Amino acid sequence: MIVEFPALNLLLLMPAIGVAFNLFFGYRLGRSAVNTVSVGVVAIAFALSVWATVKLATMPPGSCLQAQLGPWIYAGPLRLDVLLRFDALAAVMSLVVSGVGCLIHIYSCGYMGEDPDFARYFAYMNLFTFSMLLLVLAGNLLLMFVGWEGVGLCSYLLIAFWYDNPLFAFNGRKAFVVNRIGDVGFLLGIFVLFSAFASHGLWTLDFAEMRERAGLISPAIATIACLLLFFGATGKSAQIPLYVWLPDAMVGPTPVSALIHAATMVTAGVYVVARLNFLFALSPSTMEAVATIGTVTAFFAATIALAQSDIKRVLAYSTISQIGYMFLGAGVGAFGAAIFHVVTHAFFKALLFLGAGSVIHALGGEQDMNRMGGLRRRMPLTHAAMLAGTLAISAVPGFSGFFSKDEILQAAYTSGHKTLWLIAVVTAGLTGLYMFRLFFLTFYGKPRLSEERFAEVHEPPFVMAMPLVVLAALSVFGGLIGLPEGVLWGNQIGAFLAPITGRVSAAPAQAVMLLSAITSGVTFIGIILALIGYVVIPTLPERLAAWAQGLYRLLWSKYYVDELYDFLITRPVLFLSSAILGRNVDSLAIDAVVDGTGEAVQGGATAVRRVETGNVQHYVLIYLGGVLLIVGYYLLSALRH
Amino acid sequence: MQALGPLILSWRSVLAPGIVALTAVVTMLVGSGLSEDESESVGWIALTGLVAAAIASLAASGDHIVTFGGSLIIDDYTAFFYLLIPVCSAVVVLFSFDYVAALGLPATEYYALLLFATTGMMLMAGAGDLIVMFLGLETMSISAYVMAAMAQRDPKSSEAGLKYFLLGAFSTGFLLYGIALLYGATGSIKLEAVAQMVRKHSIALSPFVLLGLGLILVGFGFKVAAAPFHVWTPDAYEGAPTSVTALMAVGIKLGAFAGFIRVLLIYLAPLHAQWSGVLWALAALSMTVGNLAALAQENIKRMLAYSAIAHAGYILVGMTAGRSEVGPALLYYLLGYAFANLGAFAVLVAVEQAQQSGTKLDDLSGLARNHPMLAAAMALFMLSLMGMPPLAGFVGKFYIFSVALESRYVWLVIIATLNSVVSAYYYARVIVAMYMREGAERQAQTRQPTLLFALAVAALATVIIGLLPHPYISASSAAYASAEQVLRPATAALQTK
Amino acid sequence: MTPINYYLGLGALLFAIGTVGVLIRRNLIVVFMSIELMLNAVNLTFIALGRAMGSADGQVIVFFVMIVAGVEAAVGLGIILAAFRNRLTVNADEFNLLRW
Amino acid sequence: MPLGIFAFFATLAVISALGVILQRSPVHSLLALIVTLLCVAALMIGLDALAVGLLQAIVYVGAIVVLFLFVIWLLNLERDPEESGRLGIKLLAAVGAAALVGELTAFLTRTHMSQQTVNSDYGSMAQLAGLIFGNYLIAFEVTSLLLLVAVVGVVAVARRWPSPRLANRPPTLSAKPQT
Repeated sequence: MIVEFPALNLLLLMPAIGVAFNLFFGYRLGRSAVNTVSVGVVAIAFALSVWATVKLATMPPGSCLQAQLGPWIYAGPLRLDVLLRFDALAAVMSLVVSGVGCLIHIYSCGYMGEDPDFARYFAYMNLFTFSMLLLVLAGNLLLMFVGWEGVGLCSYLLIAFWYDNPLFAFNGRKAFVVNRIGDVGFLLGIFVLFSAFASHGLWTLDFAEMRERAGLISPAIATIACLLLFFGATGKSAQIPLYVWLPDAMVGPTPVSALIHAATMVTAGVYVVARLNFLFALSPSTMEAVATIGTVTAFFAATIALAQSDIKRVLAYSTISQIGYMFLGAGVGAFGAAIFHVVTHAFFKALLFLGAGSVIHALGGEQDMNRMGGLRRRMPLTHAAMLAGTLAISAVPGFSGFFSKDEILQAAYTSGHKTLWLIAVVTAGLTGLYMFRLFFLTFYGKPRLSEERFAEVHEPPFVMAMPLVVLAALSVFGGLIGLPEGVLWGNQIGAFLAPITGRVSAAPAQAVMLLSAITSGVTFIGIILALIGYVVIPTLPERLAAWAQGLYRLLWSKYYVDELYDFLITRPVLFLSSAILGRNVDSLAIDAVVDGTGEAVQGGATAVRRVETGNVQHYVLIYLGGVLLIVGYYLLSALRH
Repeated sequence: MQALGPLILSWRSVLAPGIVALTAVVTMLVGSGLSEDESESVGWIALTGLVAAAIASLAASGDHIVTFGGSLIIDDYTAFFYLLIPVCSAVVVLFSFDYVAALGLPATEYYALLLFATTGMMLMAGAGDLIVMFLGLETMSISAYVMAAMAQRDPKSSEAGLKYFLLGAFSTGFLLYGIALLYGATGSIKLEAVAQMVRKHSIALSPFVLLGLGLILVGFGFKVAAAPFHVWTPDAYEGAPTSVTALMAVGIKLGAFAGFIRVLLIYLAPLHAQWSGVLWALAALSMTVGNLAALAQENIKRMLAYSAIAHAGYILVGMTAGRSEVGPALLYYLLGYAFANLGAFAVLVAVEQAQQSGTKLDDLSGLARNHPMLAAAMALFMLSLMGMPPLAGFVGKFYIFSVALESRYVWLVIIATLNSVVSAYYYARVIVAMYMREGAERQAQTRQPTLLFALAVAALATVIIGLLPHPYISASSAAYASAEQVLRPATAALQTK
Repeated sequence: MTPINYYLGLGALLFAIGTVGVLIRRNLIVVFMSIELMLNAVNLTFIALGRAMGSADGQVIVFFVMIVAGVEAAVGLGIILAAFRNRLTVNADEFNLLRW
Repeated sequence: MPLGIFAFFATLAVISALGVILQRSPVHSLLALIVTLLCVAALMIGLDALAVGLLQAIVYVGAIVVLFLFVIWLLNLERDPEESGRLGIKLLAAVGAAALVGELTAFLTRTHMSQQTVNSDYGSMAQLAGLIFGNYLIAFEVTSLLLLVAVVGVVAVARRWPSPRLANRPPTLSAKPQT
């Protein structure tokens, strides 16, 4: 059932109004007006999303709301409309984007309270929300691409927001360039799909119509198109090989990291795959590729996260890792589970970033965890919120991340991807390890700050604390929308999404229990290791040192634990990465490839440029060369007849 | 052979260009009676004339009618360009007012030549035979040579004019040679007669036709700045006064492409197999050379010159496809390209005056602080040229590439897509400079109503053509379809056989 | 009677000589003369082709081309004059302010 | 035109054309150009294009060449800038020209044009006038525009205008040419 719902236009346009307001009147009307309008428009968008979702929920499964703003590109047989469609998938995503987005906007009012460029900041943030909503609501692939590009542009603008620092501007550009590389794939994928469907008389690129007629597409074409689109998705979602920009993107203001580089934008790739699941289903090999790349990325990023000392970089790698899980889910056909993980991830990752932002804010911009420690006493609220987030991301049973991640792992196992499942389980352990390492290093142990600075540490103001509390609640309880089948109300979100994403057959109840138990067990091992290494032992050394200095030094020294980690995990990873990918864990060879491509392009540019010697007769010579080639070409073709 | 029908004399076909030419004469007469300081006001006469011509362009619309013994054509295609070209020139006039005075250019001559150049462009669009097309091309080019060299005290300006002129005159030789050979092969220079002869297979592959076709491709390739005939472009664009550069980047491109598309895609369509290969190479080379070289530029005018080369490449991608579906796409693309470029140059003119500075990338540093509106407009134009959705540049590119892909030019489309990705980098540099770099505090604020109006026109057009492309695509389709009518009787005749 | 092809060949030869002149001479005025030579070669070609077909159109075109050549000469020499005023030279090699 | 006369004028045209591009002094080049133009005019007349041939002699030699001469004198360019050190471009030019001639002749020899017989009024002023004011009316009108462009253009570019607000440097014509 399709119902016209013009309010969707309003939902989309609210953030656009915010952009216009901020750009044209922002600096003139002052900070409070900007704050009110920017938050207000996103809040209204959220309210409209809720309304639409409620309306959608009362309709029979598989229905959708839609709103048509008008024809867009009508040319010859080409029929592209500005069509917004609000189905279950779009509903979930737009709730997340506007809801989490709204909280982050609120938080930003506090975080950017001192920044002179507040209007520009909020204009970008609203523009980002607009682009993301457009991406989510778009009824055809090309309109989605509009949002897709807009999101990339905003991320570029926001990463480089504090452009006074040349490194920041450079990183912004890096994100932009890497995203554009991905876009080549995406755009070519659109073209392939377009020409494939056009040859069957479908000139609209409309999702619903493509879905209906997906059977017309040959598997080979579907594979090419899906691989190209997936390549684009790896760019936006920071997967191997295009993940390098995300850790560097952390130089932007922290709420930006939360909104763009954690909660919403990076999930765009997952959303595209889920949206086009009917195409990916046609190409099993692409599905395998998606699952494999997702899993490998998840593991790889987790190992890297272990060795980071910058709090935001740890979170960045954890994002990459978690999105790897989502792609694993999508790759094994559990699109619903992947989207579910998008939702819970948005909750806890936004929470973690905002919590980290509070810490950074309190410490006057300090991001190195080696200079934190003991903050629990000064920031109890942030500490509690971060604990909720850490438990959620580590997938401790009962917390939101547990349900979504578990569903993905179950699907991986039952669909027969046992190796991928195993890697993913190990990664779950690593997740517990590195997240609690972050948590303990930040909030426990002795303060490694100077006394005066430690004394100045304070809880964030209300506008920043409130979103933390809300997100913490969501991180704890958000998983309840997707309980395993048979438990209480079961998997509500899965059922809601099923008409769009399909469902995977559930495993038998005992297997479910067993698999969950294994995953949870591994997670707990990771957490306990972190506990031992960063909390328990620092109290032990003094007693142990008195009792047996050698043993202390040999076994229980924290230094040795770090060494152990280093030896067991970081070193092999370092070795692996240097052997396979490059010299350094952080930037790897991909960096070199990206930079290398850039240098090659620059070299080509210089070469092409040198043709212009300024001497008019050299120009004549080039011209004549062109003439000779063309005339020669025609001479050859004349001789042939 | 001589008479292709009764000699139809029609005021409808000459009304719009006639008004422009007449305005040029009026401009000269009025200007000669004014003192140096007063003469700037002749710009208003020029503006009036251009607007009148744009309105009069309606007269040229209608079914395909050949007038003046085949010299001019009345159809919607002609009307499309009779409307678009004066509008673009009018925008140039709007941002020229203070600039002409600031550079000390002789105002009367400046506007008269601008109007003459406009007449030439319009004639290229409406021409029905090769000689009128050639004369139109010369009228517009010679005016442009002079305008490029007009800033007498600036050695760069006269150098730009000189190089442009020398290469242009050199190129004229090749174009003319091509016309001569085509004339020798087909016995006529009327496009319709040429097309009829070319449809006969025996003539189509005669050496004269092939050589003539090759040299005509060279000649037009030069005017549209397609690589490897592009070498003059960066120098001429950089050295010429900025308002003249705008005219060169927009008006001359429009005129040249109007003629090129009509000749090649409509009248020489039967030779598609012969010219598509060459166009393929020109397109690929233009895109690559243009985009690569633009990466390394510090001067924005020069960068825009390379960008113009790259855009010529994108249009050539569409022309390579050569199908009738691509015609509207090309016209639509030109529309979006024209306004985005006009706007960009208008911003440069404003910056040059407001800051008494040049057009280096550094001169735009911190523009967002000093002139937020200028910076926002410039960002918009750069994004459109970059092909950022949903602006006009994106829709046009998508439209052209999708038709080219439909015609199975897969590799060309891949090259084009890669290129448009590379291009993002240098357009973004402009935005970076404006928004993310600190510039010197510059207080001087320009409040030229005409310039701001020109900017507003360009910005609105860029946004509207992109956001609501539908009416513009319909207009392009109608224009192209009416130009294509010439082919219909022939195909009908073939079918009855 | 001389075959028309001879005229065409002569035209091609003159055209090529003009091209060489454009390439090798430094003096801009001589470069420009070479361009005039090229145009004249094309004119000869037009006349010859028109004669071959017995069509007078070629001659009319030549008439127009001559006007164009004259206009180009006037404007071109004016531009060379302006360039000379700025740089005090007509040496093609020295006009390289604009490059790269 | 008999072959012998054609050969005479053709040879003279080629030799003088080479003279245009090979002589040091621009004045000598110009004199050689006059010879070439007159030869071409003669060849045109031989092709029954009497009116155009005469126009060629009058317009080119009478007007255009004089313009050249005037500018050469005005700029005091009796001596050409030193020609040296451009062996590379000369070689390339020679190769390019040879290739151009080769390609063009390869093309042109592949078609054999047969001459049609023509009426006695072929190429007469009357016939041309009929065409110019008939089918070519628009083209003729455009040439009048072109002449206007020439007038305005030359004035714009060659006349010296007062100093602009954004002045660069004040060059003067009276300064001695650099040596």
